[in-house]
Amino acid sequence: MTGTHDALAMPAAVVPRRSVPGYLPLVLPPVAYLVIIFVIPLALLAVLSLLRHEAGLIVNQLTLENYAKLLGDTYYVRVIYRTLGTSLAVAFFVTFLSYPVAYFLTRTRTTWKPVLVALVLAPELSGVVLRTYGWLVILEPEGLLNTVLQRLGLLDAPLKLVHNYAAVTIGLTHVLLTFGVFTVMASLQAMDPTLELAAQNLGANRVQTFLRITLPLTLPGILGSFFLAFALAAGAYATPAILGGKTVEVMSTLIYTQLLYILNWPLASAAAVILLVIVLTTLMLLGRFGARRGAVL
Amino acid sequence: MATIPDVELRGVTKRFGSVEAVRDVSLQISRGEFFTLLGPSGCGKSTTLNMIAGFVDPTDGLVFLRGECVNYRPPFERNTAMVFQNYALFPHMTVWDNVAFGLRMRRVSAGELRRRVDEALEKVRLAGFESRFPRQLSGGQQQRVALARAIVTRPAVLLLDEPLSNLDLKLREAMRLELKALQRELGVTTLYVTHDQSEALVMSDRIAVMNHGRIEQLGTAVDIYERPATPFVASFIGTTNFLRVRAVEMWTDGRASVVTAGGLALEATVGSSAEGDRLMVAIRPEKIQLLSPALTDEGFHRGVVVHAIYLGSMVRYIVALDGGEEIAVDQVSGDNAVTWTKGNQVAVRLSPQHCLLMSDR
Amino acid sequence: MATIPDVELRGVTKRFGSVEAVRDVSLQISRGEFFTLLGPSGCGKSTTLNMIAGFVDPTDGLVFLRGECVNYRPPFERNTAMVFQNYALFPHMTVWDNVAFGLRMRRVSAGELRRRVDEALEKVRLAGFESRFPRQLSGGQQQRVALARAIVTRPAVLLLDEPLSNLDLKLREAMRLELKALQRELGVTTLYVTHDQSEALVMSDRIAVMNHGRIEQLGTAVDIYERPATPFVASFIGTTNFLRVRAVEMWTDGRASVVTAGGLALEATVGSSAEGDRLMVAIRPEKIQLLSPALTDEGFHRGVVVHAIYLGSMVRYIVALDGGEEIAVDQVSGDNAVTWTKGNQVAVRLSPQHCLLMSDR
Amino acid sequence: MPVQRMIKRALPRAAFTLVVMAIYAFMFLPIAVVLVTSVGASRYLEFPPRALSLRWYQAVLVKDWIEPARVSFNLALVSAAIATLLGSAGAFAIVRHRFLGRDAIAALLHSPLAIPSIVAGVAILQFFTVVGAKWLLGFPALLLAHAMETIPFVTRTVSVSLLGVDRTLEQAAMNLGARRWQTLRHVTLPLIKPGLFAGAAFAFVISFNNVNLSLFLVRPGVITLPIRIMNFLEFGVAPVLAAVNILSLAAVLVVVAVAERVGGFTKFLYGQ
Amino acid sequence: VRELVVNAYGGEYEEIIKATILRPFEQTRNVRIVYDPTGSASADFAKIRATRGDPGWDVVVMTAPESLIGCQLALLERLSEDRVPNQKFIYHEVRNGAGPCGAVQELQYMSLMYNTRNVTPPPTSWRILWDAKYKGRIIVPDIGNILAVYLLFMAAYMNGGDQHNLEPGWAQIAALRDNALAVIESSADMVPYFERGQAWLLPYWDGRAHYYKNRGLPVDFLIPKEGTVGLVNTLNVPVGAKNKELAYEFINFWLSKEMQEKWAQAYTVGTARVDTVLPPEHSQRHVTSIRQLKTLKIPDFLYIGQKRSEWAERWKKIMVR
Ligand SMILES: Nc1ncnc2c1ncn2[C@@H]1O[C@H](COP(=O)(O)OP(=O)(O)OP(=O)(O)O)[C@@H](O)[C@H]1O
Ligand SMILES: Nc1ncnc2c1ncn2[C@@H]1O[C@H](COP(=O)(O)OP(=O)(O)OP(=O)(O)O)[C@@H](O)[C@H]1O
Ligand SMILES: [Mg+2]
Ligand SMILES: [Mg+2]
Repeated sequence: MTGTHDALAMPAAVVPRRSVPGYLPLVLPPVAYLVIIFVIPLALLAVLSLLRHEAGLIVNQLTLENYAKLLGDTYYVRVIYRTLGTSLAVAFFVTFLSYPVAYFLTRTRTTWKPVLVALVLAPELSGVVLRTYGWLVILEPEGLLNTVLQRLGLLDAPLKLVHNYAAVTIGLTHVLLTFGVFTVMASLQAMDPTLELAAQNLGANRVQTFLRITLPLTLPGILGSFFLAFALAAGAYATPAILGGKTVEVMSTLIYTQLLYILNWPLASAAAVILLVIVLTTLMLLGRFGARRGAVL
Repeated sequence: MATIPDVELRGVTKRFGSVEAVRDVSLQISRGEFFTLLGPSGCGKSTTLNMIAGFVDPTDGLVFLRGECVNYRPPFERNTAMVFQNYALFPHMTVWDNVAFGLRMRRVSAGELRRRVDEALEKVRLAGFESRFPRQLSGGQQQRVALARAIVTRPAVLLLDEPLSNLDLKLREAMRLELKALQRELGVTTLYVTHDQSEALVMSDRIAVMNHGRIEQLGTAVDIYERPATPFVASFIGTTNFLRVRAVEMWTDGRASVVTAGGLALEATVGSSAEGDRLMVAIRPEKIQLLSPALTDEGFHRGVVVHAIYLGSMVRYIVALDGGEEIAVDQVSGDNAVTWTKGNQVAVRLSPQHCLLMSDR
Repeated sequence: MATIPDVELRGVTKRFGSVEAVRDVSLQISRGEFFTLLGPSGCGKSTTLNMIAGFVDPTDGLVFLRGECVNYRPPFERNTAMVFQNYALFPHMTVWDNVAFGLRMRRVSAGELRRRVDEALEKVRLAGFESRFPRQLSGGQQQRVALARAIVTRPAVLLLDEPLSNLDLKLREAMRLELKALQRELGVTTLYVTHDQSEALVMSDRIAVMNHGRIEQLGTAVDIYERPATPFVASFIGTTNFLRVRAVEMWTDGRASVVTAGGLALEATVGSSAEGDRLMVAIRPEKIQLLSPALTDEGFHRGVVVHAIYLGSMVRYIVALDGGEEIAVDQVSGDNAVTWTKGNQVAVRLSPQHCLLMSDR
Repeated sequence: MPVQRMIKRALPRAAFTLVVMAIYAFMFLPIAVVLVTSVGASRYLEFPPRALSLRWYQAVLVKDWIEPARVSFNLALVSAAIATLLGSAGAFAIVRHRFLGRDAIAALLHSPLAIPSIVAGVAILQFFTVVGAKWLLGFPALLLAHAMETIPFVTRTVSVSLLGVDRTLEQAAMNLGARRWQTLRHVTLPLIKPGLFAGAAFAFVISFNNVNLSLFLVRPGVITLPIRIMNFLEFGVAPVLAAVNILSLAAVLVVVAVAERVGGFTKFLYGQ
Repeated sequence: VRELVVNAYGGEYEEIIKATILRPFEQTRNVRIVYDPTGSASADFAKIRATRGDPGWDVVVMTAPESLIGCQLALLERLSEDRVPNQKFIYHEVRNGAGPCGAVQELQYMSLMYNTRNVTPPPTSWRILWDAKYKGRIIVPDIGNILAVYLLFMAAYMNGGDQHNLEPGWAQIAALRDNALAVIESSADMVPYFERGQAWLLPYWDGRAHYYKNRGLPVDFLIPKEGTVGLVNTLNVPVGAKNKELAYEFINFWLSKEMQEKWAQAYTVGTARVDTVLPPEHSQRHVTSIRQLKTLKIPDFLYIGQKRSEWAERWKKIMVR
């Protein structure tokens, strides 16, 4: 055929080019906003992490000793591990408990649905101090739970459920459920339910259908919920401080104490930088995991 | 007693709110039978399949599989395999994994799994596409994956909802052969929904023609085509000329003498539904002989060609008969693409054997 | 200079990674033309439409609409309307809102909007379904909503990707008439993808037959059907008997004397691609006359019926010729459903005019 | 027999419903405690209370509580709106486009989540001081900071929803003449409503509850409800705070209920 | 009308300070006071630091450690006697402790607060905190709270050390941890454990302890036989304050005899002004006289500021499991 030659011969062929890449108008506003309101302020503070703190004062002398301490001293390394461990546990429990609720809310036809959806907001709306106070009342050695279990003869000695990492995990899981449920719901909503029928038709029972079809297809929601819960748990202060007491230390409580009470700002900002790196690394790993399974995070 | 039917519906009805999708449908399909549901868009074919597969609970009536009532049985306990009208491929799995899914659920050994999946993909001409995802396939390729996914499990009952609608003729023919082979070799009972009538006529042991959720006629391909029970069936399958009847006289040998609204005097065969006072005569275009007027004798009627339509292997002539009625006549295109043209005088022969008298419901 | 074509592709190629979906396609479609893309599953038809609509950017080549190069032009500046192979109905809108969408985008006044939407729904026989959501419709009903949604906008170019695949024959015929009317009344240029060959042959002004992303032949329905350029086209459209050629002698009048592999001596017409040393003769089953052996003269070849297939209005006979070659012959079913049966001696006539000599690419 | 089977099929569903109800119970356990303590009569928190009274609810309905609540509500509303806009734009960019630095931008969009808000609060206050923008303190600064803090939530949830949208629907819309924003408004946005709502709701509650950012950005006279609560906490948890919490919880539930009544809120969000 | 921005106590104390100090000041002068209860002393200091001494207030209440560092960093104005004449009535020991930038408006000490129902007879020694009998009934302040530093001091004193020789004290901390119900940072978070009856013993400020006692909690507080450490609260003027003259006037007003007497009673704390006269039921429980002051150990706040970070790390390594 002569198509290509004609194309060269025809003078009228003005080929429009794509002008601005489509993503620029989308990327610029939030990025500019965050750079101004977040990145620059944080960078100004993070500079302190490179300065020496001596005798209660900041000395104008560049050093990596704050990082060396946080990443070298076994105590601080343990704090980092604890933070990771608790946050991962919370992220897991949040996602695990959110899923049934989200599934139920997506599929139910009950007229109570609006109420049930609204109620999911409740833990988050009930204010951190009072909510945590509520947990103390329930969990402490002479609290509701232990009392009930002991009355029922299920326990001899009270369970230690406060002022440890378990308490922090319970408290954070509770408050972050809201995030889990709505994030998973966003994913479930987008899934075509006939795919579940197709799987059952091919012999998959309910469990198999769930594991092989529903779960992978809602992976973005699961990963989203996991990530939000992880990041929020890693950054939460009040719940670990109150439910954990001060025999529990995680990055956020460390940062808070150093920043406000001990006044060691260099150490606090170094810890903040490390926390940032941890959370963003998690985001990246989850993204990789999702991408390998066809769900871009 | 007769053998137990493989699939049976007894008085099955399905209502969606105020919409009655399926009304009081009863049918029995024997093991290994190739059974086709035919009917206009929205008449309830898919809904019927869905009830057999267990995706939709009947509002009323019973569904039996292999003699057992399966109402409220979950889909995975029914051993049916369905090709969905919209495919319902798993978007997160490759072609290979989609097809392997049913076998994995059946815990088929790895070696056999591989062999059977490869074979199924071969059958639907998709070898080489194993690692693509559904979104990377053309419409017809997706449809073939859906087909492979269903047949690979060798189910007791195959439910096919327009499984070939997006395939070209050649592939469609090849797929039909595969389906027939499956039926023959494994004795799979097949419920087939198609809009391709010639497909239905060629493939089916029996056909149910549905309309507005009801079965209008149930019979073999020849029954349906040659002896349609109602004007709906006659007109829905193939093309049929209807001539309104003005006067009729029935004879005991199953024939009747008829005068049409246009004044044509005909002999006709009395059909099964020839009751009531509004009757008509149905005759298919290809059953009508078209000749030059020179050849006429008393069995012929005269007319004028008003339209000639080229249909590839056929030509359809619209002929205005002397009484004013217009009828369609099909002729093989033969040596010349078109034998007659508009305005030609012709003679038609409406043989009594093909003129079917039925009531105009 | 000729008038500017309404749609033009110049050397358009599309690659998805290593998959070449469309290769160097060039075509010109004039205003008001009904142009059909025909081809096997996966040959690149949908991809071609997508490039014209602007959903997919060509890897190479130029797309013109009304004389203007539209590469990188967004879809909403192209004034095309597409019926998607998978419908792509808006799940959150009712039928009415789906159909009204395009008009709303065009800021059509409320009164006209209502009138035109109602009219479009009427046309696709969906009056009364206005307030349903797509998920509450049958497959065919959904497809008709997609059709209504496209035609209601009266676009300059209509892109139809198997728009009738899930409709029954009667509806399909009705929809075809609507589409033709649209073409006639509004001069809409239509690009049509279908797997229904008779549909393509009846409807199209011109047809492009695609294979593996390339256009194999581009011409009118009669061109394509009666004078296929390649064996692929001949076999893809309709059914064709191919007889391998052992010896050939070409004459200046466009005829050739041929001896087939089975030893048959034939006269044939030399086709446009009769080059190279691997040649064959193509002849369509319905162009072959089948007669009782008593009637033979020298233009006839003898054979035995090995198979008779009932196709509704036709019967296909597979005849084994004396030289051992098997050919298919189609006959109108006529008075008797089947005239010959397996084992019958018959004579066939292969007239030179329908025997097409082409190279076996 | 089908009846038996109906029951058999209903059982797993009932069990599932039970599990869900148990999780709800878990969600409400501590809130129930707060509710009970809020109606205690004594001046300090008692559980269980020895005498009941609604005095703390009366104590809340005064200007000192209502004014901060109003500030918080406005703040949460506007900052959620800003975050929703910016966060969604970001989500569209990272889900719909492939470009150099996309991963870095995705990380940036999520990073406010990764910093304890006390650090962000101090950092922003310091930044405003350095660049001489201290006049922003009070509502404007709170707004800017809260929106920053909540962008990641919107980005995350909108991404999740967006991943589930069939792109041919958008193509269909554009093909029918819808320009990009029309496609967005009429097709994409309705389809991602669950994600948008989730993100906006998160942004709202995060802002509404925020203490540690606000602590550094409030101005005397313009304080938020959580700051007012925090100030109260200087001398322990008073029962009036329980009443404050129960009332703000109730207020949001009432808003949702009204939206449900008037606009069919859940149906609007989650379809049938 | 002149305006003065004052940052001080929140919650129920907002009313007390308004009635006792602010309104009288406003009424006697043509002044409007903008009151900001936001933030604890530590948060206030962080704000001053982040804004380079211009947090938007003219006067702010903090404790001596913050006042000292603020002074070192030149974030706070010096409050000499010519700026605040009433400074000369403040005990010198106390003024020295608070440094040149803080005007001491009240004097507190770490008392031992106990549950009167469960701890009988009343405790006499700090050692009760290590007593196995009360295992799981003790609240220990965390190192972020200066109470923890004081407790460490007391542990050192009781075991032969002092402020600058804390090793004997450090040796006791692990045992303290094992006896504790909880280790809490914020003073406000400690009391709920008393309210719920979970905790019975707590080292706590006398002012706050008295407040809860008055609120009806079954608690009382005392100074054990080993004595205790005093806390100095200060009024400060950030360098960036807009109305410094008025701020000095206000501070001077607060340090006046009349106001000091009123304030000490209203807030149930002691005073560092030499010439105040208070009713005996008040003066018995709070530090109001030179005699009482002498029994208090006034800490070297400068030294605390220098060592706090190091101590915190050591403390944490013991406390955190
Ligand atoms: N995203 C993709 N990635 C890889 N290959 C693709 C992709 N989309 C289409 N293809 C391939 O391109 C070829 C042409 O696809 P196209 O959809 O145009 O076919 P088609 O002619 O419309 O077929 P059908 O009749 O089956 O719908 C097919 O082989 C298909 O597998
Ligand atoms: N969920 C639903 N709600 C309301 N009506 C429905 C629903 N599903 C199907 N219908 C209606 O029930 C009737 C039968 O639908 P069904 O899908 O069985 O038709 P079909 O015979 O498969 O048609 P097609 O050939 O077009 O696919 C249709 O009129 C359809 O509109
Ligand atoms: Mg259907
Ligand atoms: Mg296609």
